[in-house]
Amino acid sequence: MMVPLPYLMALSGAIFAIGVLGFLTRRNILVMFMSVELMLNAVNLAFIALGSRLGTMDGQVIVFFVMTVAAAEAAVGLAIIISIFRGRETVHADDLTLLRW
Amino acid sequence: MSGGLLTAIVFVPLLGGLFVLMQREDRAAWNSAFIFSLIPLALSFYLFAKFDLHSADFQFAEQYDWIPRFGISYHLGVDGISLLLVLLTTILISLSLLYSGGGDIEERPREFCFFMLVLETGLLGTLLSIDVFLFYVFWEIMLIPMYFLIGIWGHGRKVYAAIKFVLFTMTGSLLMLAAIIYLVLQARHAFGRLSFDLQLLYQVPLSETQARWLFAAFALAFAIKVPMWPLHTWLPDAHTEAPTAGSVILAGVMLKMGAYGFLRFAIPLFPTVAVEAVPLFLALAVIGIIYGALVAMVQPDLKRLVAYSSVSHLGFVMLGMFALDPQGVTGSIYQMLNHGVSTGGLFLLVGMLYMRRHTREISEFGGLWKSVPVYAAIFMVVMLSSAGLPGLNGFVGEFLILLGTFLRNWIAAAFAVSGVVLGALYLLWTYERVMFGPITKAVNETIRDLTGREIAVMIPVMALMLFMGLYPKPLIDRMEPSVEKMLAPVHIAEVRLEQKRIDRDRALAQGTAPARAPKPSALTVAAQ
Amino acid sequence: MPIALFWFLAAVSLISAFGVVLQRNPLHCLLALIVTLLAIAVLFIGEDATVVGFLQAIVYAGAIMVLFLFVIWLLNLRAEMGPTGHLGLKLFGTIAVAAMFAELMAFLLPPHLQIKFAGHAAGYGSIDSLSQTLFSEYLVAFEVTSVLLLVAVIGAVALARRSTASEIQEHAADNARKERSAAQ
Amino acid sequence: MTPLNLAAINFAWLPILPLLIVAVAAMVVLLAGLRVDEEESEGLGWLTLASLGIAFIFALGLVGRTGVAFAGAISVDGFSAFFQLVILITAAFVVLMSLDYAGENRLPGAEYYSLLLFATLGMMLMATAGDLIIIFLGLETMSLAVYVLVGMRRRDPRSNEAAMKYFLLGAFSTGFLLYGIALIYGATGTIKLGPIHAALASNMASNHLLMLGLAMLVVGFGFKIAAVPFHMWTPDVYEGAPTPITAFMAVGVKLGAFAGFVRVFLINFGPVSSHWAIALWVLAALTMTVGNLIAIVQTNIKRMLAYSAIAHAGYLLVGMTAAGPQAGSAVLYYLLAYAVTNLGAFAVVVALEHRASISDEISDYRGLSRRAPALAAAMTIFLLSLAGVPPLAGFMGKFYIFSAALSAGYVGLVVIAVLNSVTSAYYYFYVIVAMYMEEGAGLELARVAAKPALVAAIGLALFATIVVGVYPEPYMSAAASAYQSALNAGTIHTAALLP
Amino acid sequence: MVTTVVNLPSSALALILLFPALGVLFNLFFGARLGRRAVSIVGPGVMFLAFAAATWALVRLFMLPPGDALTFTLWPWIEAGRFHVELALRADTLSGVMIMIVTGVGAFIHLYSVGYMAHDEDFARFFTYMNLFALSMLILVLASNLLMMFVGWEGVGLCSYLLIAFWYTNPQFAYNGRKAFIVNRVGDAGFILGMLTIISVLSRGGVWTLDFPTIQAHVALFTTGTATAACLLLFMGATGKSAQIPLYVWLPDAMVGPTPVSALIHAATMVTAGVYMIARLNFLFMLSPDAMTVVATIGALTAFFAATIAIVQPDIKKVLAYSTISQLGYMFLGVGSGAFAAGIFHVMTHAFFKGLLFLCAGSVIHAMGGEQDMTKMGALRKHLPITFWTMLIATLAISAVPGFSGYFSKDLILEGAYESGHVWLWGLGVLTAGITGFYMFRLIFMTFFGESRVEPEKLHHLHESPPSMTIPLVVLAIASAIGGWVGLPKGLLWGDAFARFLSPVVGNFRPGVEASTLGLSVVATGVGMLGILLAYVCYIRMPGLPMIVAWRAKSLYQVLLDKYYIDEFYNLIITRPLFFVSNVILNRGIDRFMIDGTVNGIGATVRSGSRLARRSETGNVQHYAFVYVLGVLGVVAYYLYLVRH
Repeated sequence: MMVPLPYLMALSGAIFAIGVLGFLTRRNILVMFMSVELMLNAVNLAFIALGSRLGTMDGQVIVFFVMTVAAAEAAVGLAIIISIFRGRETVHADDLTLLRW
Repeated sequence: MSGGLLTAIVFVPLLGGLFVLMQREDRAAWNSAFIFSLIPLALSFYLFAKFDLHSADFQFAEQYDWIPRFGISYHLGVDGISLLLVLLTTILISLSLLYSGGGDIEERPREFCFFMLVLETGLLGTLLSIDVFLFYVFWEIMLIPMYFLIGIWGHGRKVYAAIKFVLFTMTGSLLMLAAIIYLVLQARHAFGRLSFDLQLLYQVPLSETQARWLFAAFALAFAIKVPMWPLHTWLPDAHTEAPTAGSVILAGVMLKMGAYGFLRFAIPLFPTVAVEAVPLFLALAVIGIIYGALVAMVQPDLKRLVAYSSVSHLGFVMLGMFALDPQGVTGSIYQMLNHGVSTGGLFLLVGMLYMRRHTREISEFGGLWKSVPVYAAIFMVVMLSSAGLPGLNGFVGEFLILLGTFLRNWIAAAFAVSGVVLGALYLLWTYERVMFGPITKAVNETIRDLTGREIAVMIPVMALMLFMGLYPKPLIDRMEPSVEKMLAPVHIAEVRLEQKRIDRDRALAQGTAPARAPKPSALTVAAQ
Repeated sequence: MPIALFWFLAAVSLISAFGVVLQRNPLHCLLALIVTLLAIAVLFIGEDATVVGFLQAIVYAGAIMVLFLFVIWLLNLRAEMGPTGHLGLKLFGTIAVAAMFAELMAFLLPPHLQIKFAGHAAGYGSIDSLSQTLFSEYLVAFEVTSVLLLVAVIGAVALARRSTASEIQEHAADNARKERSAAQ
Repeated sequence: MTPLNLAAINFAWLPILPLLIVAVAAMVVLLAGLRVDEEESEGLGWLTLASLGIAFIFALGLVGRTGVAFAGAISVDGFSAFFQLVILITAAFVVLMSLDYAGENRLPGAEYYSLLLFATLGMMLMATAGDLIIIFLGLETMSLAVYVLVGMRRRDPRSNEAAMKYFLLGAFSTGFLLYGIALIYGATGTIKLGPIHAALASNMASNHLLMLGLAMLVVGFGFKIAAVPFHMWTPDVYEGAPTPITAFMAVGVKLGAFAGFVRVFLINFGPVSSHWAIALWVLAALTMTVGNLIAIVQTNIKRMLAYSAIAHAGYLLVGMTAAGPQAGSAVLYYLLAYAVTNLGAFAVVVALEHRASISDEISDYRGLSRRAPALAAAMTIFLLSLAGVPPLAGFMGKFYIFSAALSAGYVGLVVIAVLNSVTSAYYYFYVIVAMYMEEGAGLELARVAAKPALVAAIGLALFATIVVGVYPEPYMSAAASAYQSALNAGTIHTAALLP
Repeated sequence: MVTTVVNLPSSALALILLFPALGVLFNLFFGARLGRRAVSIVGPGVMFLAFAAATWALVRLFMLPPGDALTFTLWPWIEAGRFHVELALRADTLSGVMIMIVTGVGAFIHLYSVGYMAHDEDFARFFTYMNLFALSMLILVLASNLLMMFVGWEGVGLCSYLLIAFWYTNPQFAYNGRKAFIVNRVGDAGFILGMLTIISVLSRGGVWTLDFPTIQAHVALFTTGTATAACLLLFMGATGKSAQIPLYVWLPDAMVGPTPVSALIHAATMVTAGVYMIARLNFLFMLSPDAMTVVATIGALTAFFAATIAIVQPDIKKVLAYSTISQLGYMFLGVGSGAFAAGIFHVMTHAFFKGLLFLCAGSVIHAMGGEQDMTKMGALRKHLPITFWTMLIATLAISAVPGFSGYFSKDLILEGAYESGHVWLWGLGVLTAGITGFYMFRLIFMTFFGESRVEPEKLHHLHESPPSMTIPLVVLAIASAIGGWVGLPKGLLWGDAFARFLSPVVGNFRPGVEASTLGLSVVATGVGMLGILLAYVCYIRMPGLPMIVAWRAKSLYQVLLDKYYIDEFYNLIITRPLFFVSNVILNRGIDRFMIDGTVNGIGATVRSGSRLARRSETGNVQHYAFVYVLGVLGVVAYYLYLVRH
């Protein structure tokens, strides 16, 4: 027997929402980035669930790709964060408002 | 196909402009610009001579595909309505170039000439294009050089004036663009193909609401350009701050584009709506006439005064046009020419004064006749022509307009006549304050009279005034057929409306459905 | 997979996810995140996505998260102290997210979703079925990922390279200028 | 354990040849550049330019072919050809702008140019994508490269900050895009565009998933094309990025994003256009209005151009909303016109930037017409084209868009657009005012004449802006046929790939 | 009554116009260069040539059968739609008379000016204007259609403006000139509307022109109502041009111009244009009794009203000015009561004696070195004999002393007034005749009799004017003496010749009431004599009397002296409000504040909105994300809605 699809989707939705919440409320850009990872994982869950219900491999393949992308993003993102920190000695979003208006 | 005469007229100035930009020193720039402006002038005279008096449709037409997928074609042609305006344009451009070379424009003459010539291309293109899209393109093009002329060589709050000018005009014209596209799409519904060709669009069947909205869009764009009260406030600023040549072209030609737009597009495209709108436009025109005159009267600044006088004069133009009657429309076209000549002349004269004294405050002058008799005499002539003295050009137009209006709606005419009085009032008063009386300011004793160049500029102007005042026939003959043709649909519309009214009345009378029987009405007589 | 297990994993992943959001200390956030990832990995396996599940556990929860860990140490980040100046943002952000969550649920909860389950073919989710798809239909995509990773490497290098003090001074001038113009 | 049967796949390399060239070129440049000092990166630039040229030639070869390759992952049609060509041109322009810039600003040449090429690759992928995952991967390739390029001026805190913002929000919205893809996948059972089209056409899609998927995709693409309210990053990033990269974002990224957007929505979601037209209507209205409104008070030209870019995205959305064959070609043509014009404008901005002091303030343009008449004139033309003054490219584009929208019956939207273009005239003309009608010492200019590449870029853009406007027929028909072939291709896919 | 019109082309008419035209061009372009001599020859010369041409034309006219006219078509003028008029000249007996007056009197006045203006620096300019005036006036009277007549009509107005403001350095003069032009314009507005009315009526019958004969031929198209409207509007024009109530105010001020101007324009010719116009359109006016009554009443009232003012004026030219207004009133009374011939007759005689009076006044002023105040004159008759005698003759003529020209014409008018049933108006006319006699002789006595009140330093250079000035005086004196005999009363010798001569054009006077011509004449003359006698008593017998009277009826005297405060009144109800409205309400209120305010307001609103919206870009990524999420909420909500429905 299988877990009903709606359960899985709802779970993914919930995690996705939590990710968004984190992105909005945490001022530490590193944590914001982690929240993004949460969102991605929520999406992955959705892919897997839908894929298995459809009985096609596509979902899993996509998750594979998403992981790669996540890795790449992590590399670049962390590099950016580092270079920011070098220049500004802070990783707080609300301190990084040189560009505005 | 006629060997691309019109194309030459339109694009020679542009080439000239580019050529001028390449000139090394200023003198050469001025001369070459002037010479290049003479070419279209000569060509348009040739056009005038070769024009077929008896044909009402577009002559010297040229047509090439431009954007076939939209049925847009490069389609030029001239008819009685545009012919004379073309002539006016070429003349005024040449004159203002000749004048500006005489020391009015000191800095960046190359660019100045360039923009003037581009402006000429824009104006002529607008007048000569039959394809609506092409028309719109030129219509917008002419905006840009004028914007630069005001903004760079203007005085005072030139930037404000320039921007105001652009925004006012663009608002109208972009809405018009939307309307044009909509109209063309309707045409596609009707004829199954996209086409921006004016003659085709004339036949587009439209529902009442559609026609109303489209007319509104067109009318707005043109009314801003004319400008009709109360959309006129960009004009005084633009005029006042613009350099002399700019004002001359702005008043002399560009304002006519609005009126021309009404004649060529708004009215013939939507005759029924036009007829329905007559009372509104007559009212606005009359208000414009009186309002313009009264406000002009109290202006302390000469240019501003002339600007408001333009509002008044253009009011006459619109009045005659919306008389929708051969006399009125002819008069209104003729009045366009008059206004071009006389107001152009006034601006030139004011400019000459400004060049000498660097002020336009009327209170700065007085008793000038003593020091500059020739100038004063010329000023007198131009002023009288502007005041519509019989025997000079102004009167012919005004009278025809009043006649047409009177036949359409005598009350409007009765009010409009007061414009004649007021016109005389503010012009003579100005003249009195500037020329008469004792010399109050010492500076005014020493200012020098007109130079030969300036006199050379003014002579054609005055010659035109006299000629157009005493022998308008050759000009009017050329417009006549086109005017008739343009009015034909209007008359049909009138008859139809009249018929509808009659039917409605009858229906109301007997409480039955309107009867079909078409019965002749007073307007059917008027129609032929 | 037994439904009870699902509930358990769901609870774990949700709690730990909240942990990511609520923990003050980035390090704790990271740990919570890893927990979430692992829980999800188990869910994958439960959905016959065996390979992917393991990849999730190893690559994702393993490798990538270690990267984060390095950075945290590198920048030796401390916990965020006290209420950050964005209580307003926190409040409204929470409200907005709640609303979004509600909307998502409106879409995703029963009885809206019905996909008739066509039973899994043999070897569904197995390594070779995965690679079959990967190297046939998704060949291009696969190649692209390689490019993607290359880009990431180049980018990381280009950005994270240490820059000399002189270079920093170089830009002091125009930065100052920019400040001025921004001030105006 | 069945052996992997590669013969089953049709290896049609030709369709992706341009892509391969670009990819290879990127690596070559990287390797070649390892030993090159930052000031002498110009050679790499020429190398890049050359490779782009070759790719261009091969891309030309694609024109007229239609079909699918790699089991539908790559769709070969006029559409992709069109976009590949335009994207390659854009990249070339950006390289031309960068030649001197990179050296002056000490940008690491190898990384810079190779990332430029990779980003180009990403865009081209989005244009040629045949399934959602390729679109996604293309988008990511592009984005990652651009994130880095934005932050390239490592010592400039603004550059860093811009990169950071762009990256964070980009990653954030990637989540939404992916979520959308997932839901579409769930709704239609596939991620290949052809079958999706078929599924939607035959209306065998689970409604709820589809709807939410559409919503998420709108959001995801909306972010990349900088549609309000997903636009907030644009001004900051544009301002902070190195100017050639700003141009690259303003034009290239938009091209890529719109390539995907159009391909997915107009073409393959066409059957359900009623489900997204209204949403785009609102987005279009918002985007135009907000973009133009805020642009009015900008004092920094890059920021101003950023807002103007937002506004133009709005006009493009108007075209999307119209949703019809005419709409598609209108959008394509508009993109072309927008590309050449904007590239020109940015080229001028680059030309005026000075290593000693970067003059991005509009006030620095005062009296430019005296100090550099030609430059001022060129800028004027570009601005007029952006403002939509005939007969320049920008105007024709607007005209095309408006007529598409009107023929679809969106009178209200067009009126909004019209009023917006009036507003836009204000700030474009304001720059002209500064250049021509105000006297200002301004800063001493870099000797522009000494930068032939830049001059060439400006000249070409100028030429294109005028030609594309004055004689639009060929370009319009190109756009139209491109779009048409994509439509037909859609059906071909459906035929070819239905299980 | 429709006369069958036979037109004979005659180039003489063209010549009449040609000469003054040449004069204008010459004086304009060469006058200043070639100097006074040339100008003083050309200026009057062209007028005499025109006079000769006119005479020739008149002779030809005599040779034609009655009712025929000479015509000369120049070229088609305005042809638009179906409306068409051409520039054409047409001389019938009526215009015949007028051209003789204009060229004849004009010629001599030009001659006079040579002497009068001899020392003025703008000699050439003066003659340019004068010739231009003659040209316009001739166009006016020779025009073959109403529109062309209007050309002359406005032309003369212009010249009068230019000549009043001739000495432009004096702002007051300039002002008066403008005043004249504007007031005339007001009338002309009416004139234009009148023309339009006529066309619109005719056009109903498919007639689209303003040709006099054509109008006359289709006059049947007019209803009484339309005719009344047209006539009253045209008459409005006449009141302006011919200085009738309510538009007479400009004429007295016009006297600041050089005296020959006053003589030619503001006495002899231009101001009679209105009368001419009405006579010209008599067939139209005859259709509308109401209009006729209005004309007659206005005329009579003006006559009386102006005369009363004239009584007390100290300025010699002012007196003459008001007397002109009053005489014009007579003319309108005449034409208004249907006695068109009488009206024109008075135009002619008036041209003689009033022209002469002004010339004489000019001569006096000339001698007095510009002094115009009669209280500073007296006993001049031995100093200026010729002037005195000629002026006396003129005065006798204007006071309608039997035998002199004025007598016949005024008599005819009063007779017409009475017989057409306007008894009251007749009474008013008679009364006015008395007043006329009084103030005219007051003028004579104060100027030439009594003891001299001239300042001593002026006395020694008192001298008679040069011949160029005196000759015209003599000529005109003869004319005013015997000029009236062409219109002797019925039965006497060639009695009533003038009326018969004009009858083909203006028809014959058809009396409504029978009355004894002699009786009326006696009464009128008697009253006139009474006036003269009274003047004699007041200014010769007991010179103190006027003061006493004036002192007794102080207020009345003041009112008269200040011309009933009409100018002030107009100023109050028209000029001031006009400027107030234009400046405060329209210019500042509507234009600047409302319209421009709205426009700029929109602009400002947009800008401030922009500034506000700009603040949303805080620079904080999370805010951006927040907005982003809001967007997501919106979109998803929309789709939720879509799903639900």
